[in-house]
Amino acid sequence: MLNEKVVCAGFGGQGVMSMGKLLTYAGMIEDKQVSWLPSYGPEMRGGTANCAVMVSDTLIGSPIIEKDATTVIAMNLPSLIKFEEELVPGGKLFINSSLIERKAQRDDIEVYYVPANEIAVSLGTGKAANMVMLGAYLEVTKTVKSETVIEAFKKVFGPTKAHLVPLNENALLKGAEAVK
Amino acid sequence: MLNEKVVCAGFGGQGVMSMGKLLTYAGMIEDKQVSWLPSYGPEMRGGTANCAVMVSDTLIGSPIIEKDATTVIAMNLPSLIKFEEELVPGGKLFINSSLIERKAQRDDIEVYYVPANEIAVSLGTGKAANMVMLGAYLEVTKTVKSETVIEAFKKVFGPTKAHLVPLNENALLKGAEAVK
Amino acid sequence: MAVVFNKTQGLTEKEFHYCPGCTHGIIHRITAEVLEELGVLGDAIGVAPVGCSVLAYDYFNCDMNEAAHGRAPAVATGIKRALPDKVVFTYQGDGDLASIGAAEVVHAAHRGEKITTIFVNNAIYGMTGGQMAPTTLVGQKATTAPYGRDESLCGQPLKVSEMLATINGAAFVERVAVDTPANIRKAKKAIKKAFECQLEGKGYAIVEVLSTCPTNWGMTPVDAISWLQENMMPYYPMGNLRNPWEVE
Amino acid sequence: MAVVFNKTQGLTEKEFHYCPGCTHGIIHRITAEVLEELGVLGDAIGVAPVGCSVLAYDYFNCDMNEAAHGRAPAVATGIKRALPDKVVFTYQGDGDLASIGAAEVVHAAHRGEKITTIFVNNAIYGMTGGQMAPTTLVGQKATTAPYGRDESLCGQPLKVSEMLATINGAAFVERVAVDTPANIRKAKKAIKKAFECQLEGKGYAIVEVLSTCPTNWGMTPVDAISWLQENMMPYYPMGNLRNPWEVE
Amino acid sequence: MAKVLMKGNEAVGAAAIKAGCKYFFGYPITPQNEVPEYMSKELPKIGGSFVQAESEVAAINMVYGAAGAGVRVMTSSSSPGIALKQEGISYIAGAELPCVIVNMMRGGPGLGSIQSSQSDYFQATRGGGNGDYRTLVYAPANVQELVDYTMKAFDMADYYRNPVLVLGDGMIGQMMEPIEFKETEKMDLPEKDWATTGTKGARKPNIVNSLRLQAPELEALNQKIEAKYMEMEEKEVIYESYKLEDAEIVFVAYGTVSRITKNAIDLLEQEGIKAGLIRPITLWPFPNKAFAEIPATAKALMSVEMSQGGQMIDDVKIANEGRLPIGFYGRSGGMVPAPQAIVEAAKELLGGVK
Amino acid sequence: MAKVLMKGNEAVGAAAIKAGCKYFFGYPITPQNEVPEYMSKELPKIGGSFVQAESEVAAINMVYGAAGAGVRVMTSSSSPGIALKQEGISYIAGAELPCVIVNMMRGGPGLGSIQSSQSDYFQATRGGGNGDYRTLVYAPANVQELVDYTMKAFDMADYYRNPVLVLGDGMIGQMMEPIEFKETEKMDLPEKDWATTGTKGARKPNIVNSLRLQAPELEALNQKIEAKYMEMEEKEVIYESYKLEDAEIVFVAYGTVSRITKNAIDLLEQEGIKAGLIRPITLWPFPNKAFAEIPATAKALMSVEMSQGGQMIDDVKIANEGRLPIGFYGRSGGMVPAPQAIVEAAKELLGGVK
Amino acid sequence: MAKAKGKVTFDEARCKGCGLCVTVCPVGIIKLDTSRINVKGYHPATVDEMDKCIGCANCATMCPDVIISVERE
Amino acid sequence: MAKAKGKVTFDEARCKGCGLCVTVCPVGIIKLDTSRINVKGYHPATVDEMDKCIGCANCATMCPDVIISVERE
Ligand SMILES: Cc1ncc(C[n+]2csc(CCOP(=O)(O)OP(=O)(O)O)c2C)c(N)n1
Ligand SMILES: Cc1ncc(C[n+]2csc(CCOP(=O)(O)OP(=O)(O)O)c2C)c(N)n1
Ligand code: SF4
Ligand code: SF4
Ligand code: SF4
Ligand code: SF4
Ligand code: SF4
Ligand code: SF4
Ligand SMILES: [Mg+2]
Ligand SMILES: [Mg+2]
Repeated sequence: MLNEKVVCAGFGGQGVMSMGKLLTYAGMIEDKQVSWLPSYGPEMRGGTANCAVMVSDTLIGSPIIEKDATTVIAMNLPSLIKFEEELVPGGKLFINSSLIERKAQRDDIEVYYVPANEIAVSLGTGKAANMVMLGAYLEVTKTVKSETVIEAFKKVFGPTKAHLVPLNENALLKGAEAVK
Repeated sequence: MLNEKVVCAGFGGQGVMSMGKLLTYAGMIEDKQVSWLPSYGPEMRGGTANCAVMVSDTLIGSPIIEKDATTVIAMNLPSLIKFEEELVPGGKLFINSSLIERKAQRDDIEVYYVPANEIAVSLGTGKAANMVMLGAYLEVTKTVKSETVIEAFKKVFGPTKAHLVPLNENALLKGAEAVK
Repeated sequence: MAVVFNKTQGLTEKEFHYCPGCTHGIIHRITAEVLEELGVLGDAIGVAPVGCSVLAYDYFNCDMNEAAHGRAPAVATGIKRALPDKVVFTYQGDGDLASIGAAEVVHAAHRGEKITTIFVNNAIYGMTGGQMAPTTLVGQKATTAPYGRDESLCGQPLKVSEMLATINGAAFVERVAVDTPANIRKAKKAIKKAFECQLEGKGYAIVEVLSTCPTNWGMTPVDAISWLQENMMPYYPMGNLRNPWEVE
Repeated sequence: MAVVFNKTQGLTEKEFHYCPGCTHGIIHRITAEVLEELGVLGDAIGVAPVGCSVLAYDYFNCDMNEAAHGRAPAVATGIKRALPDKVVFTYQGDGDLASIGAAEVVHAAHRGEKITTIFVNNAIYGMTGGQMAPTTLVGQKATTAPYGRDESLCGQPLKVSEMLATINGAAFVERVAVDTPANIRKAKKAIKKAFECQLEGKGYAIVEVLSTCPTNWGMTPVDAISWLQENMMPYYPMGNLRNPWEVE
Repeated sequence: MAKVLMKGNEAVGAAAIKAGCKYFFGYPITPQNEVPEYMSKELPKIGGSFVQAESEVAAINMVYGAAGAGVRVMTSSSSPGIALKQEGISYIAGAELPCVIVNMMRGGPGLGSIQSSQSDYFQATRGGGNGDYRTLVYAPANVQELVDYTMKAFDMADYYRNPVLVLGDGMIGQMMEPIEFKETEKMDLPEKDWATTGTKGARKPNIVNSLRLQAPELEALNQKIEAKYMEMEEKEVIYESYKLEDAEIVFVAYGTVSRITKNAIDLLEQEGIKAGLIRPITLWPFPNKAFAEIPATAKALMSVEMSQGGQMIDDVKIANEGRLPIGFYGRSGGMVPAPQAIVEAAKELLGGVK
Repeated sequence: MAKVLMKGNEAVGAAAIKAGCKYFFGYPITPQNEVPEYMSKELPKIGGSFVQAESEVAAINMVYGAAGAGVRVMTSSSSPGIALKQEGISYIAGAELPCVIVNMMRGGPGLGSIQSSQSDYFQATRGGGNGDYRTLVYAPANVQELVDYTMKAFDMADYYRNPVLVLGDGMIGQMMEPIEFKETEKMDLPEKDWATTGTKGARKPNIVNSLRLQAPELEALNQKIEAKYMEMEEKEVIYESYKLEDAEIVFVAYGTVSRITKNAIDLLEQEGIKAGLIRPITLWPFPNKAFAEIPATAKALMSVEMSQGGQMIDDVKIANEGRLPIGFYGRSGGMVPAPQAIVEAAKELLGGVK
Repeated sequence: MAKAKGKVTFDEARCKGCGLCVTVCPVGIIKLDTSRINVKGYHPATVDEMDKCIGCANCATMCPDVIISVERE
Repeated sequence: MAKAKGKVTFDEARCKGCGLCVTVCPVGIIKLDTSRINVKGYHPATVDEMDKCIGCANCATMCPDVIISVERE
């Protein structure tokens, strides 16, 4: 039974919020129970951003992740440091190895190193690193289909961003390949 | 045992508030329990004014008079109409007959008609009508001594009004005579 | 004989509760006459303040709201935004408008809210018993300025019209007085323009009316008028400060 | 080599939390330098607003109070009345001072309260994420003015200094900008005068500082400076509007 | 209608518009800024009006004006901003005007923090304004409920001519969940013939007012509005119970905390401890009657709140009438209770009463 | 000292000055105008400062400033004005500043009336501001107590670094009674080394502040102030009981209404019905422990208030813990309960439970 | 030039005896009647020599209680 | 006229790379060092040709984070 509790975390600007939103949206399209909760920091500028995404077959209780993340996607070092310990034993940790040199500390979890920025740059823009990570995540967990994520992308961003669909499809694919 | 509940009522400007205050102050000087409560009307102008004075040998509960006045001093007609019914059976009603032509309606009370304005004018100023009424009241009820009222007057109004002391003494006296 | 003066339909039959000689009554009348003459009584929605004129809702013969102290311009904004075709006005005292309601009047002007304000400056808090207002003159006694307003502690009186005239959204700003029949007629003209300003959608309009409070000034009504002329009028000069038509 | 520029003792060691290129930092520095240069750091009591500069209490190296949103002038009044010999200042943004706190600043000026205000006008609500301020320019986009500020609905931006300059208790009023080193030096001079005005007991003093918010304007810090010069400075002219010494 | 994924704050705005609200007066404050932002974008499209007021005080008084003019109107804010609206809310209740007020609570007291909290329960249910008035208070636990109760709030406000509060917190305002705008039944609502819309010369002037200079008249007004409150207590109570049958411990929790508490209940179940939940959905009127359903197996109650020391616990005590011991677990200042911590607190309480 | 006859409102001012208060910030509102008027006359004489603020909001924030500067400071108002001060009071509690706030209650809601009322009980005891804070609330029943508790309020405020409320009503503010300024013992109070008085270069800057951007820090602040509230609950409860021994019916009433209730008790006695009174003098902390003194003879409790439907009755219910039936008698909007009416209500209640 | 002829009517019961009308009458014909007290308790304004009235309406313009009507030939 | 000789020092760890100092240096010697990222995550400002510095303190005056010190001969 699906009960994914995913933390997406990184610098502001790395697209972690929209990565989470797309996953949530796709979950909704596939008729799963979903929620998305951003950390809205103190009324201050800068720093890191993260969101907690739930995708589940059953009703979602608390939308908060507290030491019970099934997956953590860490796009930068501070995020890795902060969230590795939030994983349940057996949880999955996706590390953006393009920006994070450190290795995971725990040995009771599954760790995937994805050079997301490098892959994205190879596709033409470093901005797609978040989609690369999402592709890797989906390949491992099968939480939703990657086609559904693309469908969600179209719904969320509309026709003005339609030209980016192929790029994003590619990014999801390459991300998936990176963990195959 | 003394338990006076006095309503002093009249037009604004007739000195009903200070009549009440002097009685209250005198009661205090004579070591009785006292309270003074003004009606503070709605935040509007004009109309009648009244205050409720308690002078008692025992602790005062409610400072409000509600159908249990032992005395009503009515300086004008609206006050008479409004407060006659507040008297307990056997209560005392002092009517300023200079301004009020009507007679008391109840026969279970003691009524005193005092031409206060006329007496005051005869003393030199209509403004002393309130002291005339107070004199009459004290003569009947002996609630406090009239000397104490004069003492209170000196304390409340201070040296700047010292020249008015003889006038007020006279007014109290004439008021007392009017009901002897 | 032809009737040359009769009570306007803009007022109800209720007797004013104001003290003898209080100029609130004059200002009510001329405002009501303007509403009648402009034919907008059926479209008018007034906002009464908290102050001696709190019961204005009983006197104006049109729909009325009673606002919280100082908030009449905000209440009027709510009404006007909901019903942009209606004629919305506030009637406010100097405590209400210049003290607690300073932010609301500044921002109604700032937004260029299409409403009209009749601002009764009697240099005192009438209703609550003569406390100092921002408009109380230096040296003038008040129950909270028992030694007279002290400039070194309380500053000089606030000139509301001059202040609001710096704001572009305040399309019409004029100060008038109701000390003589001639000035009352001028005041009425200003009030009429202030409503026309609204009807033409030009922006916020305010008429400051120098007024008396015989009771709390401790004077007869007649002396109060003289005091107004001798003390208030020199400090608060009459005249138009903003006018949307001149600009065009 | 002689040190010609070093961090002032008027600031603590805490790093500013402001966004890159945010001019709040510049204004903090020059204010702190003035306090140091006047030798009043030990007597100074500052009041921080609610806004991006809410943490100003961590940065100024003197006693500090954090006021409720918009109420800094009232808080400062309380402090100054209790301790008339101290040097009391408020540091406020345009949402804080010109919007919710309009009544408080008008009345601090009206009373001639002997305090000094540093008013940071960045034409936006920085802290809460770029909502419209009373000072937002016509056409400028904000999160609550997604189609750009519409004059017909929101009026023209409020010129706070011009408004306050009509009030006699406002002894010193000047508008400056921090767009260039030269203007920053001028701004510092104005701030110094504003404190001298307090020290000499002349009355209320305020310096309006035209400032940037690169983050919510959606620009680089460098572009934000240009936008300030090209858009804000023409609408908000720099200059002194009141000066207690000229009058003498 | 299809489901859409929406942030709580935006969903509030969308629900209001759906319910016919075309007027919004507000002032920015985290964590509810998306409400005014959404309204500023959407209301112009439908010929409505969004005004960013100069302050919360002005905003609530604009609401008073618009409500008096007979339109559906809303404002929203967060804790300190709602504190500033108290006089205005009291006026709205006194003048018997309908409106909807949203509070996305944050940590207090004072400026506090911007994180989720439930420490405005007293303010919401007792009123921080002056006088004997009440507001109907809905406490949704998810974004769908936020939508549903926001819409319902407009009907209730119009029906009772009374302000209705939607009490959320930063979390529900910020989170996204799928929602559906259900077509609800149209309530039969009285005409607003009391509204000040201009007499058009066709009727006597209407007056919107809370002043009653004569005490007997004010008492009459109070009796009239009390009658409405009694009707609300009778008819408007809403609550949910969860796993109440044979519970040993019964939690009482509302809003987002109730979700966390459900997680805790499930954890307790795994440990073989039977726990249930009473979730008030209307905080006022409080679901006293729900406490009659508590099974004989229950040994204790526990109020779980995002509050230091508890506020709803007062109502729990009143509803409980001395029957069961009452425990409390809470976090404050923006801290959110963890399910496991609730579990521990429950075990400790049960240990104490066993 | 000799007795003097003073109006309640003026006595408050005199007591404050006696207690060392030299700073007052207020705004006119009936029925408490004599407080600011008195202060405007007296404070200049002693080198203090009276400021008529532009509003109640400004007044409470001036109080915040002056309290932060370490001086004894007071403000006073009446119901709607106190509603406007709620945000400020929450800030003062959050920043842990001492001050005294007087509310001479009048009828509500909204503009209401200017006559006596007790319908701000909730506002006073639960706080209409945001967040988990409390204020110590004294409810004097006569002018002497008004004096005594106003003076005590300053000590308590300084001791706990928390706002203290003196809750009167129009009646007590307007009435005159003889009073005495007793020489009270000087309390041992901590130095105000936290005050912002200028560092003089001799210490680190002090900061007066209620913001805690990080939730854990705000929770810590909440825990700290909760500890003070627990200490107050422990140490500061004050109440009076009257003819409680073998009472059949026990009234609960505070402030001026308690006096009227005493009259009613005496009337009942004349009719052979034994009645007693619990009079909370601190409304918060509420004297729960007084209810332990209720004799076994008691058949019912009755809350008597100047409120529509009752507010203190919630605390009576909590204190009662379901033991006795609870009745209510109240008048609202400025109407004052008559002793005889209380007698009738009591007889009816007793009839029902006998 | 023959002066216009006017006539004023007071709603006497509502007069508050403020005297403002008295001060503005150009021909000085309005007095407060100190010999009488109206239902409100005030000495009401009154005109003896109505034929001197020029119907200028100054009195009505000034009356705060709007109790004066004016007619003119 | 020989130009004054100056020297600037950056508290580099606190630099936010805003670039404001870059725009105001009259001799154009300040750059953001895009090859490095400081602990805060920004490209810090830096000067290569310090000998061209005239010690005018424009950069320090403009720096919002008060991280520049200037010396002059
Ligand atoms: C919030 C609030 N504060 C104070 C008051 C008390 N109050 C009633 S009227 C008034 C002042 C009125 O003065 P002004 O606006 O000048 O009107 P005037 O009576 O002089 O016409 C005040 C302070 C109130 N009702 N509500
Ligand atoms: C009573 C209240 N209302 C609203 C807020 C939310 N708030 C915090 S800062 C701010 C605006 C700040 O803008 P500004 O004063 O321009 O300062 P800046 O951030 O631009 O420097 C607002 C509305 C609050 N904290 N308290
Ligand atoms: S108190 Fe003053 S303003 Fe009020 S009605 Fe009387 S005269 Fe007029
Ligand atoms: S949001 Fe704007 S004002 Fe606030 S710190 Fe960032 S740039 Fe400065
Ligand atoms: S109308 Fe003119 S002349 Fe006639 S009474 Fe009135 S003021 Fe006098
Ligand atoms: S002005 Fe009017 S109210 Fe005053 S005395 Fe003349 S008629 Fe009477
Ligand atoms: S001191 Fe002047 S010359 Fe030297 S680096 Fe700074 S701006 Fe350039
Ligand atoms: S101005 Fe200061 S913070 Fe900005 S780049 Fe230059 S040194 Fe760095
Ligand atoms: Mg006035
Ligand atoms: Mg700003």
